[in-house]
Order: sequence, then C-alpha cells, then structure tokens
Amino acid sequence: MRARVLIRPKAGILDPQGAAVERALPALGFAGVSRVHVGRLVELDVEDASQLQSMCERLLANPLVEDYEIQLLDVAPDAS
Amino acid sequence: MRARVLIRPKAGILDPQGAAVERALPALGFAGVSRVHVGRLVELDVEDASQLQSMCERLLANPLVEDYEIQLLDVAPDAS
Amino acid sequence: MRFGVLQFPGSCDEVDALQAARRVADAELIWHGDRDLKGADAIVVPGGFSYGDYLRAGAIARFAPAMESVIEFAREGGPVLGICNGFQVLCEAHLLPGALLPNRNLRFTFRQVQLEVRSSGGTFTRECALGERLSIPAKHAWGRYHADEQTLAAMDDGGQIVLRYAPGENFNGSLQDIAGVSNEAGNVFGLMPHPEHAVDELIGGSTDGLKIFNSIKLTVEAA
Amino acid sequence: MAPAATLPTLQDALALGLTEAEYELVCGHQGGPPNQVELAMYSLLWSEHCAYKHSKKLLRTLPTEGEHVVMGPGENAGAVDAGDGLVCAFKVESHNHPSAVEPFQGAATGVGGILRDIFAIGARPIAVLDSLRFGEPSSARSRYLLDGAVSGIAHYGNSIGVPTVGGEVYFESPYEQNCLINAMALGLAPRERLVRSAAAGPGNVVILFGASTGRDGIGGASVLASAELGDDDADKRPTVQVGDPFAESKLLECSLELLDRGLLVSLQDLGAAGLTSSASEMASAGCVGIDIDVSLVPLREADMEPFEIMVSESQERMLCVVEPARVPEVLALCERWEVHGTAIGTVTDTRRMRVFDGPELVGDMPVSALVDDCPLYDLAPARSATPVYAPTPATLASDASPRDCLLALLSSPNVASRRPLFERYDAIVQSRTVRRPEQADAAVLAICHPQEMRARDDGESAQETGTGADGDDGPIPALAVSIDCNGRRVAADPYRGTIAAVLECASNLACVGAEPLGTTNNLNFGNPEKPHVAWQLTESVRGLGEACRALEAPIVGGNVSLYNETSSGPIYPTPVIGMVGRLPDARNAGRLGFARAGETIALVGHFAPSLDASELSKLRGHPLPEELPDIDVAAVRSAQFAVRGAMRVGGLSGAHDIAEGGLAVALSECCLAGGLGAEVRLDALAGEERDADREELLRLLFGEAPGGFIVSGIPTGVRALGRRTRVRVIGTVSREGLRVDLGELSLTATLAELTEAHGALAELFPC
Ligand SMILES: Nc1ncnc2c1ncn2[C@@H]1O[C@H](COP(=O)(O)OP(=O)(O)O)[C@@H](O)[C@H]1O
Ligand SMILES: [Mg+2]
Repeated sequence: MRARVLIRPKAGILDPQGAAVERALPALGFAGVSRVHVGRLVELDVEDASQLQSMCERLLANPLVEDYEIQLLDVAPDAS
Repeated sequence: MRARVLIRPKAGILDPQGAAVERALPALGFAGVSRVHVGRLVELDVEDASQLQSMCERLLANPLVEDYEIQLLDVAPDAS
Repeated sequence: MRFGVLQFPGSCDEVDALQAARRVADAELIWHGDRDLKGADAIVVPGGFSYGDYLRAGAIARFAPAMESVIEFAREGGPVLGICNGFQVLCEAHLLPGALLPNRNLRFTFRQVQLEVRSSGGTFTRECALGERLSIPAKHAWGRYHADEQTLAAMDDGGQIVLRYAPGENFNGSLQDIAGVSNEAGNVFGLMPHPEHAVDELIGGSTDGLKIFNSIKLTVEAA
Repeated sequence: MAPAATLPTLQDALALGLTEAEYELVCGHQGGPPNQVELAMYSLLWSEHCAYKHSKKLLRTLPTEGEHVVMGPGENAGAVDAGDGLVCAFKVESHNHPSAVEPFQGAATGVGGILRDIFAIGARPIAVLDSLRFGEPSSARSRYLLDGAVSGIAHYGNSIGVPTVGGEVYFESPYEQNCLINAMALGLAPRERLVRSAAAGPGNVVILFGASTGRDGIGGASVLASAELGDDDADKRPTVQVGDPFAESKLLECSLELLDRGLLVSLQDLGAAGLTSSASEMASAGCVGIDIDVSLVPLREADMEPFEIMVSESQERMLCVVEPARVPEVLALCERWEVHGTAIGTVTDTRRMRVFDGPELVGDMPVSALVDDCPLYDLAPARSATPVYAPTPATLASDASPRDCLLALLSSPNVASRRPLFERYDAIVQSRTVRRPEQADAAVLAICHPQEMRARDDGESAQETGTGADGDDGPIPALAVSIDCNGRRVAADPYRGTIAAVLECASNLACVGAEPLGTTNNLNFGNPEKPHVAWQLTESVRGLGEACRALEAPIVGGNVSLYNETSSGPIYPTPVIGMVGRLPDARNAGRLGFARAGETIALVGHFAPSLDASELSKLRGHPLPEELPDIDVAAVRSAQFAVRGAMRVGGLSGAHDIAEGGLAVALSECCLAGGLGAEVRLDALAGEERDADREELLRLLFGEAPGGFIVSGIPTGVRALGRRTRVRVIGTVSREGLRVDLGELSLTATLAELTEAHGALAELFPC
C-alpha cells in the first residue's frame, strides 16, 4: 500500500525556510501569500500500514519539533 | 485559501535520501517497505490560487529535478 | 585512560577527534556496526554527515548497533561527548534534551566562534573557569538548538547549559545562545562547535578545545 | 548483430555531434554503418570533451617533465613528489555547461567528479579549491547561479569531509550567459599505492562498483558538455545528474582499501561518457580488449537500452580490473562499504571493445578506432580586427578622489572579501589546514599530520605519514596551493595574460614560503572553430608553456572546456591555473596581514604597474587595451625567490602579492587581515616618475602588474630581501587606519571604512 507522510515544523517553532519563501515570493511578483511553512514529504510502499505511526515516531519525524500526518493512498501516484 | 504543494524528486532522478531511509528501516525492525522517496512539503495561504503553478515553477520547486503537485485545502490544517 | 571514537558511514571528523583525544590519552575508533566499545573509558560521537545527514541530521545514526552500547554506557554514568553531528545523534537518541534544527541563515556556516563557559567544574569543563571564553570553530548547517521553555528552565536550574555563544556569535539562531548542553546527570555532553579542531596552535590558532578533552581525562582518572 | 533496418543514419550521427566526414571514418573503421550502441559510443569518444579534437596538438607543446613529476598528463590526475615517500595528486576540471543548466547539482557533481579522479589514482583527497566565473552580480541570474554553485560545492565537499581551502571568483559580463565552474582537488598517497588506469591481463575480470546506473546525463558528454548553449537548450536537457556525497565517501574508502590490500590491477573512475569512456580508455591504455555485458550492470531504472547503459553518466561509480582469484575478496570488501560490486566484463586480447546484452553481441569496435583515431583538427587562428568585448559601463568617475577609488575598488565584486562564499565551506576538516582563506595568499596544508589514512575498526591506526604536529620539534613539511586566472587580462592579451596568471600562482606560493612542484590548468575558451578564439587559445597555450618552463613548474594534468559561448559572444578566455608547491616547515608558513605595529612595510620586486586592463579601468568603463606591457619573467622569479627565502627563515611577518586593485588595495588587505593600520609614504616612489601627473600617480596607487609584493617585518628582515630583488621601504605598520602620503593624491581611511567596503559581497547572500 502506498502511504504518504507529511512532516511539518511544530507550531511556534521558528521556520526559517518558510520565512525565506514568504520573503522571496513578493520579490517575484507574487502578492497575498502568508503563513508559509516548509516541511518534509515521505512517500513509501508499506506492507503493514499499522507500522506507519511507529516509523514516524522513531525515524521519519522528530516529535519534539515536528508534527506528522499519515495519509494512506489507494492508488500509487505516478511519481515512483 | 490554504494550499499545499508536494514536491518530489522527478521519476528517474537519483533520490539519495529515499534510498538512505529505505536502507535504514529494516534495521529498525520495519520490514516490507519499498519505493521510499523523500521530498518537500510547502503549505501556504494564497489569495490567488491561480498563481500557485507559477510559484512552483519559479521558486518552490526545481522543475529540472523535481515534480510538484498542488492541493487546495478547503479548511486550513491546524499546523499553522 | 582510553577514548573510544565512533565511526559511522559519512562521519568526517572522527580521525580529527581521534587525534585530538590522543593528545591527552589513548584513543581508538569504534565501527558503527560493532557493539563492543573495547573497554573505552569515555566515548566521543564525532562530527560529520553520518548517513549523509539524510532525512534529519543524526536521525539514522542513532540506531547504529554501536549506539545501543553507547546508550547503555551513558546510563551507567560513562562520559559521552557529542560533537556537532554527534550532538545531533545524542539528541536524536534522547541522551540529551532538545533538538537541533536548520540554522537560521539556512546555510552551512564555518566560523571561529567565541563561547562562554556557563557551567564549570563538571566532567567536561573541569579545566574551565565559569565565564571563561573559549575560541573554537563551528561548522554546520543544522545547529539551531531548540527545547521547550519548561525544559530550558529546568536545564538552566540544573546547570545543564554548559556553553553559550558569546554575544554576537550565535549565527545559527539557537535558543538562549545555547552552544552546548549536558544531561541531568552531567555525564553526557553535546556541543555544536568542534573542540577537536582547536587543539593545535599551528592548525587552528587556538588550543581551547584541549580543555574539554583534558577535563574528561581528569574526571575519568579521578573516578 | 541488430538487423540493418534499425541502423541509425547519417542524420542521427549529425544530431549526436559527429560531422559527416567523421561519420564516414566511423563507417570505415566498422566496415559499414555503425549500429546504435556503436554510434553512441563513437559519438561520445569522438566528442571534443573526450577526444580534445581542437586542443590536443596545442597541449603537446606544454612542458610535462621535471624533477618533481611522478605522473604527468594522461592519467586521471597528475602527481608530484611531496617528499617522505608521499606523492601529491592534483587536477582541475570544469563542469561549466551542466552548471549553467542546474547550478547546484552541476557544481556538486563537478566536485564529486574531480574527487574521483584523485582517488582513482590511489590518493586520498585532502583539499578542494573552486574557480568560479559569473556575470555581474547586478544580474539576478548571476546571483542565482552563484548561490546555487556555491551551495553545490559546499554540499558535496563538506559532506564528504574534504576541506575546501581556497578558490577564486570573478564577475564579468562575458560570463553572464555562460558561467564557469571549475573545481580542483589535491590528494596524498604513499608512492607505492599510486595506480594507473591501464587494463591488463586477458582473462582478468572487470568489476563495476558504486551507485547503480540510471538515465543520468544521457547524451551529456557530446550534447551537453561540448555544444554551444542555444536558446533551445530546454530540448537538449537530459536528465540532470544528481550527486550523492554520502555514496562517494563510501566509494572513496572502499577504493583506497582495495588498493591498500593490493587487490586491483587497475582502477578508473566513471566520469563524462560513463562506461563507454572508462572501459575504452582502460583498454586503450593497456593495449587490450574488453568485453562488457550490459545485462549485468545494476540498474536504477528498468528497461534501459544497452546504449543508454553504456553512455549513462550516473555518478559515484568506479571500474576496476581484478585477477579472477581475487574477485570474491573484492566483492566482499565492496559489500562491507555498501558500494555493491558486480563483475560486468573481462579483459581480452582482441583489442576490441565488445558490448553484449546477455548472449547477444550488440556492439563491436576496435579500441584504437574509438580512442585514438578521432581526427584532430588544426586551428585557424586570426586575431579579430575589431574589439570582441564591450567595455563594462562606468561606475566610477574619472575624477574620483583616490580615497573614493580605493573604497570603490575594495567594494567591487572582483576585489571584495570572499568571506560570504568561503564561510560556506568547511576549510579545516582533516586537521591539516595551516592557512585558511584570507590568512595568506595560498592555502597551506601540513603533510606530516598523521591522518593520511582513515583508520578503521580493526584498530589499524594506519599512521603512514610522519610524526604529527605535536610532540617533537622537527619540521612539519607542508603543501601550498593556489588557483588563479584574471580572464580580463587574458582577453586583453592572451599570451601575457596567461603568463601573468601562472606568475600570480607562483607569487602566491612564494608569499607562504613555498616553491612550485607542478601545475594543472583548465582551458576555458569559446568556440575554437572561430578564428579569434583559436588565436586566443593558441596564444594562451604559448604563454602557459613558456611561463611553466621558466618557473620549472611543469604541467602534470588539466582539462579543456571549449564552446563556452552563446549568441552574445565568447567568454573571456580563461585558462585557470592551479599550482601546488611545497614548504619545508609549516611553522614558518607566511601570512598576508600586518602583524605588529611599528614594523617596516616594503614594496618588493621590480613592480611596474599599469592601469591597462586593471580593475580601476574596468570601474571607469575603459575598453580593453590592445595588449599588455611586457613582463620580465626572470625579474618576477627573482622577487618570488627572495620573498620565499625570507619567509622560510622566518625573516618576514607578512607577505602579500599585489594583484587586482594594485598597491593601495594590497595595503588595505594587509591592514584588514592583521586588524592594524599603516602609515605609507609614496612620495619618494612618485619622485622616480618624471613629471608625474595625476594619472601617473593613480597608476602607482592602483595599477597592476605581476611581480610586486607588500612585505612587513623588522627592518633587517625586510632589507635582507634586497640581496636578490628590489626593496623599497614605504612605511610603518600602525594602530590607526590606512594613511598614504602622495602629495595631492594622499588618502586616509579608517579600518572600519575599509572593513565596510571590503564586506560588500555579504548582500549577495541574504538570509
Ligand atoms: N589543458 C590540459 N593540460 C594538460 N593536460 C591536460 C589538459 N587537458 C586535459 N589534459 C589531460 O588529458 C587527460 C584526459 O583528460 P580527461 O578526459 O579530462 O580525463 P578524465 O576523463 O579522467 O577527467 C588527463 O590526463 C588530463 O590531465
Ligand atoms: Mg578520470
């Protein structure tokens, strides 16, 4: 089964990458952009989806500073 | 409007991070994991969603080595 | 007295740490795949890019077999020093509180930095006076120290904030200018700057880093 | 063999970059039209990049022999004797066109590639230097390329644990559309570990190890690396090569351990043109044949065609030849380092390169035809009658005060401090960096530090080299290295400009007390089929050869990058020079800065500055001159000799060669590096000039020429130089700022003002 994990900086923790994107966009002529956050995306095939949470806790995310969200995908997206 | 951009290494492009995670997981006791890819996640509020594609092309993603997927979210996720 | 210096695939500064340790005592490398710490009296988890720093700095290395032994060694009170990537590994392994995040300037930065000793007399700073300044190079992309407020307050009370960047030196954006922290028991210490690169007048211009290696040696020998 | 119906046509050959005549030659060698695999392989090996079609004849004129040379051009890297049974391997390479497409990966894989060249001959990489050229930083594209390239170099070099100890960057509009990304690496090896790439011993096994093979950079070498970038380059974009420094660090350790254990007959990296070039060149060098079965090559992507596998430029791969009995041991060691080794072929006595796909023979070519028989072309040099390069628009008025000129120069992109760049590089890993950037004119690396080998788990502490910097009091020999080329001066006068670049490197070495051992070079030029570029190339190589002969610093390797031009014209001709030297004792390695207030400052050398093609002329918007003044190479050499000798015996506190921006900028740099000021009187010097008018005085302050040095020290130490060269005491080190007395053109500036001007590049790297 294809799964996707979205990993984001926890609320309240400085996100310099998000801030840099937010600063850069107006300079390229994109107005009206706010609350930009940059995180990590992990996509994987798993045989046992029940392991995903523990994978996130132990390896994929650092729960001290990151939140994660697991999405199970019915169909594999074509990015292989 | 809240939007999410998923940015992944293009198909066929070497993804050393994905490979490293794929090799690490079995050692942690997680078997049956394959096709791991690591990418980036950008979430942002935009006034004009039609600009998203051009933002991706010009700043958020590097179209030479990355594919991107834009998702429009009705409700802002609580990770702010 | 013997130091054991871990070696992961992608470690870069392990030989530097080995040579620095050898200036004060014996030292040997320990391969990441080995559980045997070869009777080392103190462990150094060195700098570099273990496992390419992929995913998150230190995230993969902390699961190495050698790290299991180091965790046990630390629980039994053995001195463990984590330098740069080693600091990240120790945080990921929960041997130290907090986490290291990408630098505020989003860049790998190499700079000689001035540090202030904020907790002296312990295992790692026996040779340093409180308030003393150390000149040690830092070089990293993920050095922004973070812990929640409660943890920080407790660390402060417990003397766990061992080193801070001197005013104006905190380029990575660490909370409270924190450059190096210890665990509650004081036997595990991690810092972002590289003391092993400040051991030789000829090569670094400063020998302040030796004080840390010497402190460990004195502590072990006193025990 | 594939049926004739599927054979590629002449049109395909043309699309792959061969000429019609070359295609005819290929048909002749093959006894008929080549099939797809064969055509792909010929087109790569007969490309400019691999065959040096337009440069080989010139390269043959270069001096390549000398007392220190251990390995000259022809191998993956050259090597010189570093003393104590060690050799220093070094080479510079370009990754210009890939970096113009994707600067981060282009620069990163450039570093990865040059490092593989170093360890392919058995040397452990100990340092990287970078040489970069972009358009003016006022252009957004230049800033994007700069940031990407620097990030890529930092990413690869830092992650693999090789210090980046020096480099250079220039900003000039002819590089706007065609940036230059050159990287140089140095390595150390015990002499007996040096290995060549020649395959030998029919029956021996060819093993591929490292990363798996994907569709990276397919068509790269012939299409991407050697064709002019047109506006339609989007179509030519093959899959970008992505570098993996982590994989390379394992490949490096594995390669060196294979050699230490004596398991290899020969070793070769996979670079441009992948397996095609590595295997063919190994076979050619050994006068043997090689059979390769592409179905055995581990693939990252399914369904790759045989020709794709043969031309893929996937990074972090090596090829070695092994005696059959040793194969299991080699494969086991590969597994230990997680680099996966696979036997993919055998050495034969057929002198043919044969490619199999399982049982099927899919390509069969004579090795000599592939590697040696590409036609070489004569150049048709002719100097253009009209100027080729437009002057840069003026940014400084011609009546600006000397102080304004100085501050404008210090803050100009070509002179300002490179700190924002080099702070992104780890310059100290491996603990041998005695002089880091901005401490001295050349980087200095201790040789005797006992870290040549990375010791391993089995407790081999492997201290192969000497005794170490601590403890005993013996000398600590060291290497010094410098990389340089001022393309604007070469554009003004390719012959003298190139001599000046070589002299500049040697002067940098002299300032730390080192004498040259050998030289490497990367010839970055435009389209050699154009007469003016052919003239630039011919004149430049003539200057290169003469200068290296005069300095006894022979060329041990290098690289050529041609077709660096776009519809807006060629780049400045840019023969990047890298020079490696040795000094007997690192403890006397020179610094550039002033050390103590009260010390004497002197101008050393037969310095005859000129504003022609100088930085000041550029700021004033002046066109390039027709030629540069003559250079007295012997006089420059004796000044270098004097400075080097004095530095080695500890007779000087500081030495700095005068380069871009002239005397006033050099003085400012000595002040900034030492955190001290200077009181300088140039009136006496000016008195030497008859009827010195304002321009003459400006020439004294800001003019440029090879062979001038600013030295500082105690008076006797400074005056002692006078036995070998000209010494003119011009002032004293002070605690205040810089003060230069020169009649009406006197100037003063505080250290804070100098620092601020010099820090101008910081704004190119906003946080
Ligand atoms: N400008 C030059 N001066 C001297 N030697 C050169 C020059 N350009 C290339 N060479 C030599 O030609 C050989 C082939 O170069 P190259 O194809 O770049 O090797 P590789 O494939 O290992 O990178 C090398 O030994 C190199 O040192
Ligand atoms: Mg090579």
